[in-house]
Amino acid sequence: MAVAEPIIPNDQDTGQSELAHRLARTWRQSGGFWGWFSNTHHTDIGIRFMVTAFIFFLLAGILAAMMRLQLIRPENSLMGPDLYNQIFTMHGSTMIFLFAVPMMFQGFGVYVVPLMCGARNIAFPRLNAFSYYLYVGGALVLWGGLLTNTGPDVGWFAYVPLSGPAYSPGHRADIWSQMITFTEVSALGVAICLATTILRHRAPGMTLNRMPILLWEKLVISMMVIFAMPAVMIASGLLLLDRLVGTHFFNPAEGGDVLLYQHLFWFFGHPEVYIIFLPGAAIISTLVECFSRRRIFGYTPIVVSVVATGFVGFSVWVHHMFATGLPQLSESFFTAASLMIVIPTGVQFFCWVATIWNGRLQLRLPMLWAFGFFFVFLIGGLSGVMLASVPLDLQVHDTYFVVAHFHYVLIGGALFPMFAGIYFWFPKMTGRIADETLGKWHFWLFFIGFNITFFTLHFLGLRGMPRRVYTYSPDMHWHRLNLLASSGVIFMTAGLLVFLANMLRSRKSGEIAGNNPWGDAGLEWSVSSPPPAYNFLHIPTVSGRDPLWEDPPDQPIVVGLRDDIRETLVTHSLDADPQYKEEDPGPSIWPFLAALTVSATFVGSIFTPWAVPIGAPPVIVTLLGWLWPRGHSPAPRLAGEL
Amino acid sequence: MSTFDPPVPRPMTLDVSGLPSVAFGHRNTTWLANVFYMAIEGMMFAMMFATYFYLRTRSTNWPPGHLPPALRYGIANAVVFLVSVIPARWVAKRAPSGDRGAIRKGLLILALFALIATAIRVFEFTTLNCRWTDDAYSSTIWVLIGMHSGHLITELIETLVLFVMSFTSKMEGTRLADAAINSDYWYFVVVTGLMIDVLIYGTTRFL
Amino acid sequence: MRRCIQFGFLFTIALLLASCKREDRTLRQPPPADETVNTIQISGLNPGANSISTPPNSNMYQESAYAVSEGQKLFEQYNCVGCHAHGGGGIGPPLMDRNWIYGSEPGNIFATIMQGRPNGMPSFRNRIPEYQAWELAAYVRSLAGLLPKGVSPNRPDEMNVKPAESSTPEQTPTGITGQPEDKK
Amino acid sequence: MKLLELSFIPARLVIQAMPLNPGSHLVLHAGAPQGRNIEWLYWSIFWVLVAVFVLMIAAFTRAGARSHVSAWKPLPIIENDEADRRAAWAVWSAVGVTVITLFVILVISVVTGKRVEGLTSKNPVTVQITGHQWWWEVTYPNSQADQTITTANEIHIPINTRVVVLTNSADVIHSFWAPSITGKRDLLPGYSSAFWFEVDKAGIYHGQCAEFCGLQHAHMGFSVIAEPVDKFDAWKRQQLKPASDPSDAEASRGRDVFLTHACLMCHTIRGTDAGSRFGPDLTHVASRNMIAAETLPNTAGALGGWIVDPQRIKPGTKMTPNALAPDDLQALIVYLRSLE
Repeated sequence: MAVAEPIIPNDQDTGQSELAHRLARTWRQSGGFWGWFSNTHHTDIGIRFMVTAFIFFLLAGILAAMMRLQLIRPENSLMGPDLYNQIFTMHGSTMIFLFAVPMMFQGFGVYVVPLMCGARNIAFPRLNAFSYYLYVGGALVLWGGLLTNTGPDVGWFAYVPLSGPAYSPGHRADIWSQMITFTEVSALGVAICLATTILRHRAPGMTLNRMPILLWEKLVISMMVIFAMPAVMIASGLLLLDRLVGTHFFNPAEGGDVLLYQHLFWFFGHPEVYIIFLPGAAIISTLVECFSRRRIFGYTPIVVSVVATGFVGFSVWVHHMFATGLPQLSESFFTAASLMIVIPTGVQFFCWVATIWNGRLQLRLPMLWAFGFFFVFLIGGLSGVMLASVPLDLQVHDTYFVVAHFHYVLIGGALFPMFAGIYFWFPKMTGRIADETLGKWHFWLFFIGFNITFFTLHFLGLRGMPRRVYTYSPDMHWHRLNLLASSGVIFMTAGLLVFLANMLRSRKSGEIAGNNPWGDAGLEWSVSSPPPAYNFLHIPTVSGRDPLWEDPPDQPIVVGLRDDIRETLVTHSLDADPQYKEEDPGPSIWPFLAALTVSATFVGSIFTPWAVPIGAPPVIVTLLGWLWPRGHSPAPRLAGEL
Repeated sequence: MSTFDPPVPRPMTLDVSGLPSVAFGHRNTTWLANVFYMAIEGMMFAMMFATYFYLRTRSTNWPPGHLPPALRYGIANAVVFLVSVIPARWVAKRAPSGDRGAIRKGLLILALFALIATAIRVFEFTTLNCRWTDDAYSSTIWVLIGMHSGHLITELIETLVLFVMSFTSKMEGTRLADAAINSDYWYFVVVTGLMIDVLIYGTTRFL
Repeated sequence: MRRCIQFGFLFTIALLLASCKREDRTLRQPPPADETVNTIQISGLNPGANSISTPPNSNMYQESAYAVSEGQKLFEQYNCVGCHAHGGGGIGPPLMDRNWIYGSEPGNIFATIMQGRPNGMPSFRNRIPEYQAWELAAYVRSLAGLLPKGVSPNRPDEMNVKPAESSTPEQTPTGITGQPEDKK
Repeated sequence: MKLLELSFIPARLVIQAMPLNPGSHLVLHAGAPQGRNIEWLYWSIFWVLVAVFVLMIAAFTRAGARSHVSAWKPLPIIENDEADRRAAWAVWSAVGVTVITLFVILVISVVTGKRVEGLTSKNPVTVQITGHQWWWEVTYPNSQADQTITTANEIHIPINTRVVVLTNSADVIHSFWAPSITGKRDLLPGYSSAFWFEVDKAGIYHGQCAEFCGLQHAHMGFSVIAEPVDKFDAWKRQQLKPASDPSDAEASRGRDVFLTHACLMCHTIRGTDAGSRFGPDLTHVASRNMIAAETLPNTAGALGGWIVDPQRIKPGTKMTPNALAPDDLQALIVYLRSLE
């Protein structure tokens, strides 16, 4: 490699130097139609995750609006129970499995994490691309189901026996179960990529102790995904077996058990809440630090809290099952655990207050959304304290009170931070800053509409309205509150339209951002916006938690990586010392083809068990194509290396 | 852009050109990914074990109205699993040397063991003394052993692919590390296989 | 990108075309069509391999997994199992085999249910509405594997007494003569 | 003036939206001791949480207000170790207060839970409730078969007497919930469980299925009718009798209609040939206030509409439509309404 030329730091990378040209050529993604499908760069895949997930958010939002329209008056005849049941199931499943996790965990994680680590690409980029296509496959299966009147109609947690073979004829519940397989394999794939990236591709010097909080949280979430998602795959897998090949796991007449399903599902289901919320908290920590113009207060307590949340999150699942009549001792234990998990979240809140208090708050648009998060999530968290108490939970469980609660938690914990994050990283993704005025309109319309709709639902729950009813009697006096709740939809819709307009407009004609429009500390802001295909001209090194704020001007940069092949640096998990150089496998169409064959096998297995043996050979062939080494001649190994 | 200090040239560098381009053992990223993968699969097995014991509490007799699975093939497979650790360990030890001939031999023996285990597994299915449609107990036994067979076949294919690769010049660098990681995965298959044997052949008799 | 959208569009169209009647759940049944009832009545007692033509509107029961599943529940609830067991037969003839004394077409089975048959099969006319007879007919056909697998019921939440209808192999229906039925 | 009036509208809407009809279907207007305990717990926790909410919002507002700067371009980074030390003290105090608050909530919640679930009695009224898609089978079991009462959807209980409810489900999971009495309990297929309650104010308490159970989950109501002991005993005596014989020709014709049409395929009327247990027991159907799982009032018109076209009212219900001749329908209604 040429070392004669002067070494240019990352923050001066204009893409003009010879090194930049060589790297750009080496790291180029192929163009054209098939090139689009063989792209493996994390920024592209991350944006695709986000855009796709947002499309499904809008679709599920349309379903929500339809439900609010149906409930606008008692005994409304807009739709019957058959359609309504499909719609609320689709709304819940889409929001959780096709929007919240793919957006908050996969989307933001895949885009931001490698940049924050100072890496050239995510670890296992092909697995990452495969995960994206598999997620799209699952989404198409679910929505294809709805379009063909095969939309699941058993609720987003599909309790047996209602979702079992005896009470859900046809393939509706199969579609739901198989969608779970798709999306969970996708999330697990990304979890492996992100955890490996965070542990092994951090810039030299970024010890665990100096890792940005966002990386800590992504690491914890990846671990939670790895340990929680298998439970739901087993739950939905056993359900599929019961439905398709006649096993008896959930058949009480043959020694099966209906509560087993609930245990398996909620063992995943509660950690899932934190898998959705922690990315939001990660974004908020990043924003609070940046817009308070000071280092985050309480780095260690926040990290410890996040790790604690990861652990305690696995010991509270039974609070979704209080109404099944468990022994009192276990009820008390799970009440205590559910209350305990408030503490780490409380610590994070207090640290954010302290950071703002002693900082200099610049209330730019992303920070406005962060304040929206504080308000909304706080209400959701506090009503969650009520739900941890067994007697109260027995009253409001499965009512609109719970619906209100988890919308405050999930919209507060995921959607508000998501908008904050989109406005924050929009300049990095597009090179332009999103319009602040439109953004404020978006915020206030959405915030007001959201509170009108969902605060009202608390009252409906206390007045005894169960969830998942397609209609109600005028004698129950629920109609005025329902009307009020439905009216908030107008504001939310308007807000979202403003957001879409803002995105489309600012992408083309927003203010030019430059490398670091917010003056943030993360490594992702040291490269151009949008980042080049190789991310960093030189892999940086860091000497503190907030690299761009505290690194001295002569902070070393890494040299010696080859620029004729896609070489990346692997560092030590704990102290981030350079360990060896690894080659990025580069773009490939095979992950897409593998996702196609796997999807075909999954879908086919709904209709016949023979799909598995028939589908296996193509899957193996595509996986071989993916993994078989090819391309350039073997890199010359250093003497004595082997 | 910059509202900040004017750019400063950075003369200091960290030269990594001398670092190796392949790592064995826990330093390898694929090794780490394999650990995560085993954690995922291990969780799946753990959930199935939990299912097994949970369903046990819902039944007074165990196995409910069946003979326990016949021991012969189970014990045979347990022995095969235990012995197969030797070639697996050998491949892992020899992989860093880059000695393709030795690796080829090791992988061939490992693949043979996997093949024998798969063949015995086919007979195991015939001596379970139940069908999956009989009751919840039978369903659990079948899914446990079926899940493990899936892993066994995956491992068999992976070993065969590496074996074929070891005839070509592709078997170098990071592929050598893959051969070693393949052995780690085989240990996982062995450990889960033995655990399932204890569940299927042991607890059905003593629980 | 444009081609992606085109692909997506084609995919959607293909899906919509592929959508079948399997998932239909007709909750408010259409009123009984008089003339079809009469046709069936006129044909009367009709043993042998002569199939009675099935009115087209009964296809909605043969093709809907929901209707067949309802038929499965009615089979239990109206105590058909009392004589026919779970298809294996007892006091009444088995329904899982290939022998159909009065024909295997939905119209034949409907007529059998509604009119009754000698040697013990009671008439359910006026006892059950027509649509339930069609649902029962559809379910009875699934017992012999005469319905598509996607429509036939899987295992019920009951004791396991026989393989699920969806895994019953399809058989060629024969009359009492042992000759394959001729279909109209 | 107009503006002022307009500003009242939201307030008026909220007030109108919550007409207080205590004792019917409200978590916060309980008519039973357990419900009142839970209500007390609710308000205790509620006010604690309101205090927390106010404090937190005040903290965020104050923090934002005092540190806010209106500069647009990113400002340089500041550090203030002295201020951070004070903040550390504040944060740890806040964590301490949180822990104490949570502990208090845990204690009052567990204590209330014990009080709510700890009801027992040697001499309770036993009610067996079986969930069906989509109605409730109510049985008062007795060791003597002829002393067992079977009814549907309306649960009569004496006031000031402990009631033990034995739960079961015939198909999918349902959840028994009368918010004005106490919390809900799932009815799980394969599990028989028991829970206790007691009502001390006479009245009709509405309840509803709270676990999604299929197409007609929305129309799966029930009511608990709490009445003084003597009235309850009178009701019990009446229920134990077989159905009264028709008193006039029309009712007699109605009975014939019942016994020659689809009705008897699903329903029981004790004292007649109709004995199927698939639908609700109709022996004393006229003594109930509502029909179709609390969906319709028990009037002649509603009954007729229900018999003729139940799928319009509850699409998917197991009740079949009955195309009866007008005279037959009329007679059937007269007969059913005579079954006091």
